Amino acid sequence: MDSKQFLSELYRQLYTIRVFETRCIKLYRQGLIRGYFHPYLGEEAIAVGVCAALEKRDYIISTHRGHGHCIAWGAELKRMVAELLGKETGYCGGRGGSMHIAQIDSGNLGANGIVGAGIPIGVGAALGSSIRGDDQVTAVFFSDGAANNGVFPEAMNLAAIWDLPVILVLENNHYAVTTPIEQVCRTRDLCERSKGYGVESFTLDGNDVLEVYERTKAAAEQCRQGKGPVLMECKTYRQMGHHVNDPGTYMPKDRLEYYLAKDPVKIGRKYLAEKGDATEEEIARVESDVETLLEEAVQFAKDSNEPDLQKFLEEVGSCQ
Amino acid sequence: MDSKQFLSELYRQLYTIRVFETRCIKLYRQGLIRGYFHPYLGEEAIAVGVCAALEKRDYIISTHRGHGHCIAWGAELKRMVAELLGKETGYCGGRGGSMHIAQIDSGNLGANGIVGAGIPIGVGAALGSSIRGDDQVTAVFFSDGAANNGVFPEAMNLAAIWDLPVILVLENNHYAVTTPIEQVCRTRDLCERSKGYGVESFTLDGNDVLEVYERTKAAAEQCRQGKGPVLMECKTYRQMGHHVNDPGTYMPKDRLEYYLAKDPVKIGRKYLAEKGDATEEEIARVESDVETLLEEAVQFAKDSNEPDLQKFLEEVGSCQ
Amino acid sequence: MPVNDTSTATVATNGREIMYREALNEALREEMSRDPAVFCIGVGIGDRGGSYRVTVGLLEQFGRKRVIDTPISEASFTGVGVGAAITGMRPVVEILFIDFSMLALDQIINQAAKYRFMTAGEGRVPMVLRTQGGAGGALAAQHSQSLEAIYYHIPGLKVVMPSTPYDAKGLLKAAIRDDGPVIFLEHKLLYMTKGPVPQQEYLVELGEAEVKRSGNDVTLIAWSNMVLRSLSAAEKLAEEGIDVEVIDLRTLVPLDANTVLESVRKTEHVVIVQEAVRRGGVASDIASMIQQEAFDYLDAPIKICAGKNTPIPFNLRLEAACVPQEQDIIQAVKNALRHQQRRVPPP
Amino acid sequence: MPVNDTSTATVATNGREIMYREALNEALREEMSRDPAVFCIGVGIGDRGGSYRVTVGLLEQFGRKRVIDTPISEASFTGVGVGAAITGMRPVVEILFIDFSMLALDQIINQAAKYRFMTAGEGRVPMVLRTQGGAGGALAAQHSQSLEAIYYHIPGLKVVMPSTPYDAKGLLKAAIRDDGPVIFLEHKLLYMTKGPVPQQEYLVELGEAEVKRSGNDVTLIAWSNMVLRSLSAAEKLAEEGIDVEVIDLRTLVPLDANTVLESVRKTEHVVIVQEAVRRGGVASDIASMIQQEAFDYLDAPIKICAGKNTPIPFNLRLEAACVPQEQDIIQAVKNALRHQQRRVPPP
Ligand SMILES: Cc1ncc(C[n+]2csc(CCOP(=O)(O)OP(=O)(O)O)c2C)c(N)n1
Ligand SMILES: Cc1ncc(C[n+]2csc(CCOP(=O)(O)OP(=O)(O)O)c2C)c(N)n1
Ligand SMILES: [Mg+2]
Ligand SMILES: [Mg+2]
Repeated sequence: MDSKQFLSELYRQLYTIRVFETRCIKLYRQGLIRGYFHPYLGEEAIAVGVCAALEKRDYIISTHRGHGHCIAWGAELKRMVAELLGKETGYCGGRGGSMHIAQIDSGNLGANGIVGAGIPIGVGAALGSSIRGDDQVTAVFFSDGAANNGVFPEAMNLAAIWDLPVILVLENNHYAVTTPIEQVCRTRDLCERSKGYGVESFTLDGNDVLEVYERTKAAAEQCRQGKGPVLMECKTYRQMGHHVNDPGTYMPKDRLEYYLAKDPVKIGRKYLAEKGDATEEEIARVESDVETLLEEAVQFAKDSNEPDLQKFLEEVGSCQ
Repeated sequence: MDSKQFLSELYRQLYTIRVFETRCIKLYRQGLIRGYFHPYLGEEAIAVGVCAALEKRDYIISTHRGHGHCIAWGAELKRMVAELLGKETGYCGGRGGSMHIAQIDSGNLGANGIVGAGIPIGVGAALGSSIRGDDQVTAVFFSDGAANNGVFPEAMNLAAIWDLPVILVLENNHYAVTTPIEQVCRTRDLCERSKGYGVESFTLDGNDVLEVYERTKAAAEQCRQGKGPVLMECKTYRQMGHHVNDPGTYMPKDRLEYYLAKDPVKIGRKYLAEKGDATEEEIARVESDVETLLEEAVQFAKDSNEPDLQKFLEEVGSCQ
Repeated sequence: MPVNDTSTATVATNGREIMYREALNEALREEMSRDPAVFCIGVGIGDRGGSYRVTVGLLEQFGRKRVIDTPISEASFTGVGVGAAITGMRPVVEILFIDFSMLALDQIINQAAKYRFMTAGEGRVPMVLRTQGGAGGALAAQHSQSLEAIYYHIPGLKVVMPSTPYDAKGLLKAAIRDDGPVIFLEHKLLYMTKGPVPQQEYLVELGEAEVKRSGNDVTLIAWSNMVLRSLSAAEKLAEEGIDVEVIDLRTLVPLDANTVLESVRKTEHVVIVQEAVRRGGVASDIASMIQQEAFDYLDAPIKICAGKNTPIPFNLRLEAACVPQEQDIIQAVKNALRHQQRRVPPP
Repeated sequence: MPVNDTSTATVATNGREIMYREALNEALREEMSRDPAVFCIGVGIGDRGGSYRVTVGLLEQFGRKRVIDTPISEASFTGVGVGAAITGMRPVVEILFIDFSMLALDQIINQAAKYRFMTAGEGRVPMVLRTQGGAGGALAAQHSQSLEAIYYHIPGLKVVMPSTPYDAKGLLKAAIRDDGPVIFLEHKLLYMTKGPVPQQEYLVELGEAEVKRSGNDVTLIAWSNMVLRSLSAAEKLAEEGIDVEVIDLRTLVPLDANTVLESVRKTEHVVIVQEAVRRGGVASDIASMIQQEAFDYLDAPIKICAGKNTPIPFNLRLEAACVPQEQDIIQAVKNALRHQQRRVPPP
């Protein structure tokens, strides 16, 4: 893949997540999406950079803030929107919703409503690969809040002692809901927590898609060499509150503006223009293609049927 | 307390635990003690050193290998033996047994059958002190295996962010049942796990009662100054298998001999003789006093009644 | 001296109506003011005032020492509650969703529930674990469970599930004063419901059910949000001439078997309504108790109207189909009464 | 082709008797040999061969990749099992004591049990969680619990509790082949019990109860260790002229309601024996099901003979008093029959 095409692809992904979230937030406000919706706005470069550095045969496991991971991993927008709308055509037939989207056949093992719970599950996927002797890597996404669930160190240790091919992608967006990371952690960098387990770790700029990509590439290489897990702490920031309905007033303005200036989508656009030598027109075409696709997806989802109640009740009735 | 008296007291404790465990193992083999019995032989200096450095108002919390902690904290031998024999006069009226001995009124919050579970409970005791503004320290005993239960890092973090007066006493005896620590941990020292939480930690010779005492004194001082928790990794070794019935054949002979040569009771005796200027006769008196007390305790326990079945059933019946 | 009574009627409310969540907030404020040993701990309870705004304003009033925001470490901060309780405090631990309490069950089941017993009564764990369950609002499988049966089965735990603001306040105050441990289960759909709550202090004792509607034809037993649905079903049934007695258990442990049995002996027909799935639920246990204690009074099998045997789906229509609705309750009552007719010989 | 049958009689055993733990060991060996996706993981299962020696020799035969000793990290290694299962493996996770499984319930209840449902059937968790419960040998409150009711209540989990070496082997093999997740509950007092187990391969299907003794006077329902005690109680009762039918449920989920109801319709009297505490136990649920489905056949209340409502004490005499003993079962059967006599008009 030549650099321009590659950068264009990265940008397409970044832009897709951005407009997907923005559009779906609208659908939420219109009452078409219900339940929980945790936007990934501002963190796009992590999902895109990580997924671009992995192979099709690899696994990812996601979180409650998971739309970006799904899209970067190649999910179809129409089945994504349909799931958020609770439709039969969604990835989980309307059973899962935003917090449980999965695309198992592709290796996306799914989002999770329990903060931190995906970490051991991801390590388990890697254990399976290791037992089978398959050359697969598992990337586990989680954020700073999840790093306080005991399963993070526990599962990291398991990956370490068994030299499992796991990339622990800590998306440090500095908040767990309204709780700032400084309030629940004495150290500056969460990645220091890996040292006591003999696991390599580092921080990186989570808003820079190329940095994320490069570091993931290297980490995946190490994993495939059988050297065990790597913890990457990607520093980032949410561009809005925790949840669609959270105005995020507790986020200091200057911090927010600092990160807005480092907007991952803008950075990706700049890379495409500067490193990829793409013209404004070419970039605009990428963007309009994405927008078209998304509108089709929204239409598809709106037109889709609700899950069939009778069929559902039969399924349930036949279960013990 | 002058040095001789102090060293004599330390030795008395060390020797008490030694003969208590030895004698009770005999009772176990005679079928008088049932259930689980995890001897503390070889680790006596930790309990004795830690407890000697604390104040009466402080708290300790113990483990499944907890007889030594109780004794060093001042438990009455007769109520200890009685509990192991399941008698009405035991500390828990025969309800608890070896794994659940507690002496709450004295500040010993009890042993625990769930490896690691005492750690957050101990942190909670310290939180209570902190809320009340009481000048108390809580010492939490646990071993290397417990350090792999996620509540260890979780609870250590809570103690850290709230600056709680907790001394985490990691009795690294290098085994969890038959699992050698190297098999479940990539690093040499478990105390490194505290670094990622901004918690001070160090290793020390867990067989040297004075070293344990001095380091605990300093740690307690820091705690009382409001600087938060300290993790002390006390290197030690079991002098026999995990459990009374475990021959411990998997323990490499040279390692075992190395530690037998560093026997904590012998070291304590040497301190008393050399630093305390005690004569062989004086030491022998300490020993024979302990032995007498223990025999009385055993007799007391044997003579004690079984818990009253009728009374028990009434208690149970009246509970919802 | 607080009035120690169990029925809404006794304490004059002077028309004051407040929300369930406000009633809980008042209970916490009053108990924290009364007793310096009481403190609150949980995720997002301080600065944020709680996801459902139950703890709003407590931080301002009582400060960070007694209103403690925690990291996402459910197992450990529950254990911290246990340790604080053992040593003389009265913690009110909040776990955001009952689903997340699965992370803390070692501390609840193996530690808190057994401590007093294992120490032959020497130890006490006067802790309240507040959490919240039930389906509603498309929160899907991991945020909608009704898991009271787990706690109900464990000796040493008390389990409280209030349905009204009045009971919520009085029971939470009583729970905080109890020797504990008490599992205090709220329902996400109840927080915004309103009801009369007196200005004057009062307690509702643990272990006392309340007949929320009296009737002669059938005994309907419910708790938490199902009480509201049962009461409105009862009104509909009244229009059809079926006179339903609705018992709100309020406390599942200790269970007020007397109130239940007295009613059953009167009506001879029983429906138990439970949001949780039927298999292994609390309703089954109550049914088994009734058939044992009042076998000769029963004119028909005890009918259980319960949640469907499935995790809760995201889609709202499917979600609604998984939990007893008013119509399901009405149908269950009619079914319970129908059996009798089959046994009566035709004229 | 393994014989797919459910009764000991069908497969010739040629007099071979082995222990329950040996039967489990054979099941693991056979399934691991048959399918490279099967692997075992847990604390002390490899080098040590398991606390109860169920996994002895597996490490030698299958190597460290498939017989994995873990640190004391129950929540995570259970989660690791879930992840491996989702991605095509068939893990057999061992948790030493069911008491410790309280540490792993998020992974079991919120993850494993719901994954298939949440993904609309796309995902599968073919995992077996083996663990062990029950009182015996003065192991006290945190190593003696009977907690099957917790798993029984959760949609998405299957629950198996074999009582004989034959069933243990056949059911474990079936559980490993099942789409799962399956909670496989052994009993510490059963490991050393012996029974006939054929050399030839066989499976025992999940969801089929077995009448272990047929009789006409009363249906006695039990599982796990209580089956053995019930059978010996039945022999004693036979001497007094009371003919007891003993049903071993073997699998609690799916529950074989047909076998139970058929027997109940015949005997019209039911005793359910359960080691767990009564409140909220599985027995209550079965009782509630029977009274619903066979109300008109019952001549007396269903009698539940269950563990006392308390954590298990250390002292052996107290321990024994907390769990149904043969004598308690005999008494329960007599009580169940006595009620009838009260209703029969005197001659
Ligand atoms: C175990 C658990 N505790 C609490 C919650 C409620 N909750 C949902 S999201 C969230 C914050 C998570 O923070 P973080 O892990 O940093 O992820 P982020 O939202 O920043 O992506 C919390 C507390 C939960 N879902 N699971
Ligand atoms: C959560 C839990 N898992 C497993 C066990 C079984 N078990 C009892 S003691 C023990 C070893 C504990 O090792 P360590 O913490 O190092 O303590 P030590 O025995 O060395 O004092 C194990 C695995 C348990 N009691 N609790
Ligand atoms: Mg975050
Ligand atoms: Mg150890």
